[in-house]
Amino acid sequence: TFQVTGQITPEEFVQAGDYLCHMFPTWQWNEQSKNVNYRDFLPKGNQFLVTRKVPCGTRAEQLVAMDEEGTEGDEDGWVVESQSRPQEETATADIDEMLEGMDIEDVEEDEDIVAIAPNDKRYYDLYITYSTSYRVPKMYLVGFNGDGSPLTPEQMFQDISPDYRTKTATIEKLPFLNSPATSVSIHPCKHANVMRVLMEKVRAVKQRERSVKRGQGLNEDDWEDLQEDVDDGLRVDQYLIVFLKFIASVTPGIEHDY
Amino acid sequence: TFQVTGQITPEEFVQAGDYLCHMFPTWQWNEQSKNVNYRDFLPKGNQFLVTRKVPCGTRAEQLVAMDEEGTEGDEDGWVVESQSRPQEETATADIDEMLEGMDIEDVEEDEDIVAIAPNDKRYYDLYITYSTSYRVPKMYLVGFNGDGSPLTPEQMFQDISPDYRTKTATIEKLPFLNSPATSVSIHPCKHANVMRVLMEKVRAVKQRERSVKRGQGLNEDDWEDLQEDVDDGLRVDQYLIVFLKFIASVTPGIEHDY
Amino acid sequence: MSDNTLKFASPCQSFVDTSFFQELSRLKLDVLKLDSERKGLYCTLNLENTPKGASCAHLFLNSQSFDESSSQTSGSIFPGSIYNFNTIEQFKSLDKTQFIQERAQELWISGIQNPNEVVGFSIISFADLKKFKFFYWVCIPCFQIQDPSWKIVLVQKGHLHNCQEYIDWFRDRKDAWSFIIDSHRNVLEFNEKTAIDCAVLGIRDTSNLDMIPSALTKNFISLMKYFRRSLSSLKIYCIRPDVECCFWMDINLPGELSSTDVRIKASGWERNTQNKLTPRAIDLSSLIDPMKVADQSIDLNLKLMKWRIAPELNLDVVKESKILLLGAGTLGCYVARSLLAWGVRKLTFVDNSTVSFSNPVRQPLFNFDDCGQPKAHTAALALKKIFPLVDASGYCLEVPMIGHPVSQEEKQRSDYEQLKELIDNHDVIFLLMDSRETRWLPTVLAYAANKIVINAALGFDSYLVMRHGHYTGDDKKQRLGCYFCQDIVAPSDSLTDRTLDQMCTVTRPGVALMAAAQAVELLVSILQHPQKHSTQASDGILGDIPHQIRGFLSEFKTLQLETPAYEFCSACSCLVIEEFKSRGWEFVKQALNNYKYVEEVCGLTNVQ
Amino acid sequence: MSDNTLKFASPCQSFVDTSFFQELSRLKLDVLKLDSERKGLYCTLNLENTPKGASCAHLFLNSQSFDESSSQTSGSIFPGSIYNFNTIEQFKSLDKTQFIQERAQELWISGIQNPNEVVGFSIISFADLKKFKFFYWVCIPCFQIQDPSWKIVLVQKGHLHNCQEYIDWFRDRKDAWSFIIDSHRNVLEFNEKTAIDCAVLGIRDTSNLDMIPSALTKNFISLMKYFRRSLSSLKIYCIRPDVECCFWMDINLPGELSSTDVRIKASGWERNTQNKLTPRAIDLSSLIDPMKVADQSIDLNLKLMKWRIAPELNLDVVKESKILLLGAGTLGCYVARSLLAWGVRKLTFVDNSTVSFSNPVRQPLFNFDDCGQPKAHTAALALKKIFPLVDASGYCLEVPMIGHPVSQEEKQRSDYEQLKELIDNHDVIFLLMDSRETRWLPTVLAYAANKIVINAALGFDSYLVMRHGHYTGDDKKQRLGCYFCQDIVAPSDSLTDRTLDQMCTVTRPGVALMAAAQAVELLVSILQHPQKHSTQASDGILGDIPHQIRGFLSEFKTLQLETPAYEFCSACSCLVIEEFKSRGWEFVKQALNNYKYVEEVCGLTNVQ
Ligand SMILES: [Zn+2]
Ligand SMILES: [Zn+2]
Repeated sequence: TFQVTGQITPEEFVQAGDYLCHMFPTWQWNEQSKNVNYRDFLPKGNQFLVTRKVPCGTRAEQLVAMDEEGTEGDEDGWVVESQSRPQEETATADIDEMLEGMDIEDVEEDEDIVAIAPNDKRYYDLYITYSTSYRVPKMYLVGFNGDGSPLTPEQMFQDISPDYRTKTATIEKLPFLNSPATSVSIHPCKHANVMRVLMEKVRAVKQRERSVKRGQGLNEDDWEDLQEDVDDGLRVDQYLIVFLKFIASVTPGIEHDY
Repeated sequence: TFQVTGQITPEEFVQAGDYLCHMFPTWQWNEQSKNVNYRDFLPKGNQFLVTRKVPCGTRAEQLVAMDEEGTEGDEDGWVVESQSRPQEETATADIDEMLEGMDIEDVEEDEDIVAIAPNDKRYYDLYITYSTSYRVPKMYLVGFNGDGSPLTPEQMFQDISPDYRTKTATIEKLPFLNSPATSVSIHPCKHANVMRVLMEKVRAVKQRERSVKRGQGLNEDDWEDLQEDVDDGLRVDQYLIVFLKFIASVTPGIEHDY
Repeated sequence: MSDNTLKFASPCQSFVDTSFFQELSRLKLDVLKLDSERKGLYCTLNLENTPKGASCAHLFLNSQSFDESSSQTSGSIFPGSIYNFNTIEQFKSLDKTQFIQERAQELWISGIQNPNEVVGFSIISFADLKKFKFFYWVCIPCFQIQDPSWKIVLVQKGHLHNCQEYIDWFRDRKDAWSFIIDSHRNVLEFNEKTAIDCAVLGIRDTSNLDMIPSALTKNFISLMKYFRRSLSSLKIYCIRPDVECCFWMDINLPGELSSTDVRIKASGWERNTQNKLTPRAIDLSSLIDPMKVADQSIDLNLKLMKWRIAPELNLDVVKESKILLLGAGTLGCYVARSLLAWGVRKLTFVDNSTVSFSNPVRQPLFNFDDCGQPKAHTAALALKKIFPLVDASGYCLEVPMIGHPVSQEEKQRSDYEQLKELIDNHDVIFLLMDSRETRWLPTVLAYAANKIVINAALGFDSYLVMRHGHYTGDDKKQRLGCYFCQDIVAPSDSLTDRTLDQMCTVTRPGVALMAAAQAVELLVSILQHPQKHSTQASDGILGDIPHQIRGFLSEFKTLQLETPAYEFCSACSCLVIEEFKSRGWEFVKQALNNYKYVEEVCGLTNVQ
Repeated sequence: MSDNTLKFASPCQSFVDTSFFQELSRLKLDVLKLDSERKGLYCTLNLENTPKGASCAHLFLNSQSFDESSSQTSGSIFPGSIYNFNTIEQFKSLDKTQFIQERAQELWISGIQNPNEVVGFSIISFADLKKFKFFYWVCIPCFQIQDPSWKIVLVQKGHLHNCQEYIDWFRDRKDAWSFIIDSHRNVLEFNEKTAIDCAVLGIRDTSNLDMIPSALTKNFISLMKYFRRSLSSLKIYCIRPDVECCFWMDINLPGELSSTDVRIKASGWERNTQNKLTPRAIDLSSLIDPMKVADQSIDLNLKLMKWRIAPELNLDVVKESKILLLGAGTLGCYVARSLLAWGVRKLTFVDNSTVSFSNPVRQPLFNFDDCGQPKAHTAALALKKIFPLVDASGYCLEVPMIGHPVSQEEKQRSDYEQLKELIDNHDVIFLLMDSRETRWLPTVLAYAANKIVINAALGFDSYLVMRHGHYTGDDKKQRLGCYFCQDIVAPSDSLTDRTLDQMCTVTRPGVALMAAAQAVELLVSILQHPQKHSTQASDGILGDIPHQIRGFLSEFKTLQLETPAYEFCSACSCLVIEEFKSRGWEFVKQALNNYKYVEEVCGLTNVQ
């Protein structure tokens, strides 16, 4: 019934997770260690999915600013809030002051090291776990600066598209790890709805493709197409792929691996 | 306006207190000491009235039981609750046990001391202070056994007439002393009403007396009677005398000194 | 006076107020600890205040008696000591006769230096600080020299006239207990020197019995005899505050003291009202245990309602109800507080979540420091902090949800069994969870056990409060409906658009207070009715007893609704309850796995 | 390869998550305290997980890095140390060049014993625990023997084929960083002995740049040269997890080491994204300060309302309101809690009583242990325990009452002046006292200052919640009434039969929650309106904005009422307000002494 409700069971979550790891090997299931807070309804090796240090080159505002010229509001009918420019982080001024004079001038010993082009990329560890309350996947993001230091929530929020930022992005500690790294999570209360809408779109697109293909005559994909007809467009193990498409719209700057 | 409202001002309280001490010298104003919690709106020597170790020979239940045969409910229309006999204080059984064998047999050295007839009298220290919330006097009782040890609240409640006991008797620490002796207080929320009713009765009685006297011809009280006519029956300094009549009905066993 | 042996009155009676014991407790705890050495007491005897009927002066002991600096403006100084023992055994085994003998000897020694110091009192005590029980005994040593050849013989006595001078003399000297009138009629302080030329020995008399002196008189006569060993007769003035009561005595003191060996015999332990020599014991727990005082204050506060406004109100039925709260969130916290205010003593929370950072500002049993703690347990602790006598507990358990398949049967079955046991052991069940499907199983369990159920649910600016009907076993009989009676599907999916905002607990903060208050008041109204929740009546002694209350904050409006039970209801129909009763966990398990199963059992499938 | 000097890649990049700093804070606080000695870190480098675009392996540092026993199932062991300094000055003044030299020398010494231990990292740090600011810098010492005659010269390099054997060899040995292939093609662990017969030196390569080895390679080459001082050429295999990326190098190592004096030159401080050698500094207050997390969670919770249901809701106007609560009893406590839930940050209580034993069960900001404490102050403290960032305070002052004569002018005047100042300094005044005459003066003061006033009063099972109208200065203009507008006498005696029960606070517990909730929701509705309390409108974005709400718990019913201002009102008529404005305390004093005076001022005397 996941296509009707937009929800999945824990078993379906595991199934979809396996498929995700198979298709995109940067995604992996958790390692089993004493640092994991195991939840009983999921196998120990399938507590959460993780992909590490996904680069994020551009802030969401910039992307949205560009987008907005073309579009008005997004497909779900949520109005994009007018977004003030993020304030310059004056709070770090005193830190900079304290660090003053601590640079080491370039040293001879370093000269045989290959220099990397300066950049302001960020990196995100992404986690997907299962929300029992909403029966949907839930996404957590842990961000790092290019130099490896953790991002502050304000900084992470810059990478969430503005219409989600004030609405469903929450700061919380990763609940499935004992060592409490702080993350930004996407509150899953809307996921089921969104997933339902997205899955219907995918189905529509596929059907259109199929009918186009049919018009062109049979080809090697036919058997799969027939199968998909039976499933009414989407298999449950593809659920997370669609989910990540949704997340990609929430975090437009993060260079998801597909 | 005290006859209309049943309430008095702090100044009137002092006036009535002076009159009470004058008429019944067992009543005294407080001594000034560092143990008094002074309230600013009363003179330091007129914070509260006190009379000590007023005997109380009979428990209220016994008196009420006798009364009830004659009357039904009291004049204010409050129904007298059916009162179960107070439970024997089984809680003291273990105390008695611990004390067992500690009596000293009568000793020769004591034989020249005059023996006092055994009795089960109790003693009450009575305090009257002024309630700003209700603008009436408020009564506190601190009880002692015949042997000088303090009474428990249950014991003190035995000396409050049953219809007040569950309704307006409260255990509280004497608020006007720094050393917090525990007392039973009579909650003053009904006082103004009761005082109004009582004062009207007094007036009615006096008027009847007066008219009887008038019928009998003039006598030496005439001038005072005339004066009372002007005051419509009662002077404010007599307020506390009437108040104590009211209290006497609340604590029927206490042998008030008038 | 047929008998020429002189009789005496007890020198004074002690009255000890609660503040004395409280101060003793405090000292024992904070200062003395295991020190059972004597501790000074600073008292005065105010003879002028002796009540008319009393036989002797009253010695008041209160918290100030411990304070050397407390200035007593009136009365004569009467010093004392307290010996507070560490165990009741020490208190019991103390040789009381030897003890008073020792105290008397001490007074004797100091009296020889200064006769005003020949009087005083001692208290022995044991304080049971846990139970607020106190054992004590006061003694005022009265003594005379023990000498075989010596005794006091009364010659004659009579009222004293023109004695205001002596009354004034004592009034001006708080520390004086005696004087000498010498042969020149001078009034002098009594001491070894002035004793030499003594016409009269004046004594401050604490007795209130007519013409009977206080036994302390013996202390002074003994001193006089000691100072003047060969003195054989003595005139004594007994001075009391009232001129009318002063009197004089002539006594003979035959015999001469053997110069070296002066021994004292003493009496003075206080007698009880039956004239027995026995210690006092009192239980002050209800007077100075703040918990008991709180208990009584709260009771009183509630009883004021019966005073005039609602005399028929039965407070005990409320106080004695055992109440189970399913959900310790915003509603659970406010409901618990309102129940506490109504005097409820037994409260149990069930919740499986922990306190999050956004909870404390909305959920009035949690503080910032509780974040991360399990809610049920923390809420119970909070109630105890409010009122320590409440019997509150918390269970961290997940209420099994219909339509949420069983993934770990062992755990879910044990959750189910604990929930069933909790419902069986309580009288009233409040359903205060935040999803529809969580309410189904407790509804069924409570119907099967025929418990009172109050259900409350919140919207953004609206709320529903209702009582469930009772179980008759016969769907044809008229009875009130339950939360599910209006639905033609069994509860299962609570995440459609309509309830999404509830799930996020997006509500105006006031809604929870409104719903909680009315849920509790509805319960109290039901409890007042003799038939409790099986009543169909819509009013009782407190007013209406509605079936459902729907409130709309946007219009500041409430509506009363009544809906009868639906014979195919997925939660309260006989078919469901009986199926549960006969199959227990197996039935529940099937329902959790597939809500359609319940629709079949109750017959909804045919109706749909 | 035009240039024959060999280039290297940085050996790895560190990523430090918040849990690392939290654990460091905890250790510093609980364990290390002032100890700035080195502390071991237990890390692995998981080369298989290196992201495609990365130039080198990633070193993850988190709270587990401090735990020797934490089993990392994959990756090769890469040990480290942290030097946490006590002051920022120590951190700054440390000679960084000397520091890495020393670390390199240590690795060199241990590497001679076991070449696998020639690699490792160090962190220097300073933790500002108050401000949650952290300064740190990671170094991974990469070095070679400093000898004037010696250098490394690249001869050639190329892709390595058939190298799965070596990849597997490393995968099976978490602690191995190098191997030797001897002349018989055996793969052996690298050490001083195996170095003698060395055809190839294999190295676990942490670089991810094509054909460029990690700078750690130098550490192993240096060891080899040390073991074999006359070695002049060497074949090296750089082994990475991906077969495609492994490669070989032939290098020359001209020169012979002078036997005695081996010195090391080292580099390895991490560069920032601008390639500068500089420490990292981060402010984690918003990530790991629980207060800030709470702050944000609460904000989020409120903002959810704007998400769909009430997008026009202005939360800031609520949050920024400065609110004065007159009365910290049952109503005051519940109102304060509801305001907190709405995000209000500035709350001030005024009350002159103390917490009594019966209060905590009804007044939700007090616990049993607070009994005897002043209410206003205690309530403010309780709010801070709920949410430490709230700006709550309490004033113990008595609101002067009309008709209660001035007995001590100095005190009452100062109470009046403080009250006036408080009203002037707040935006909203809640009147939550328990008597009628206490409400008069604040009503007048608030009108004079044109503040928003919300008034709530309780009966046994009924309540009144209302907002006062605004002040126009012209009684002819239509405006809403105040609490006193319906009376034709000035407030004075509140102890008639009708209100006696209120005085004893004999109310059904639910009444206070109902009134408090609606009082707060009414305020929020008013605040949403652009004209605030001067609006005559009866609805806004949240629904109705009634003037008065009267609730009756006996019927579970609420009524909305609207009454216009009364031109002779004893509290809000222009005559009264203007008289107060011009005469201040003198006017107030006369009113306190005699309420009839106010009746004359406002003209009621003529109407009566
Ligand atoms: Zn039903
Ligand atoms: Zn008005």
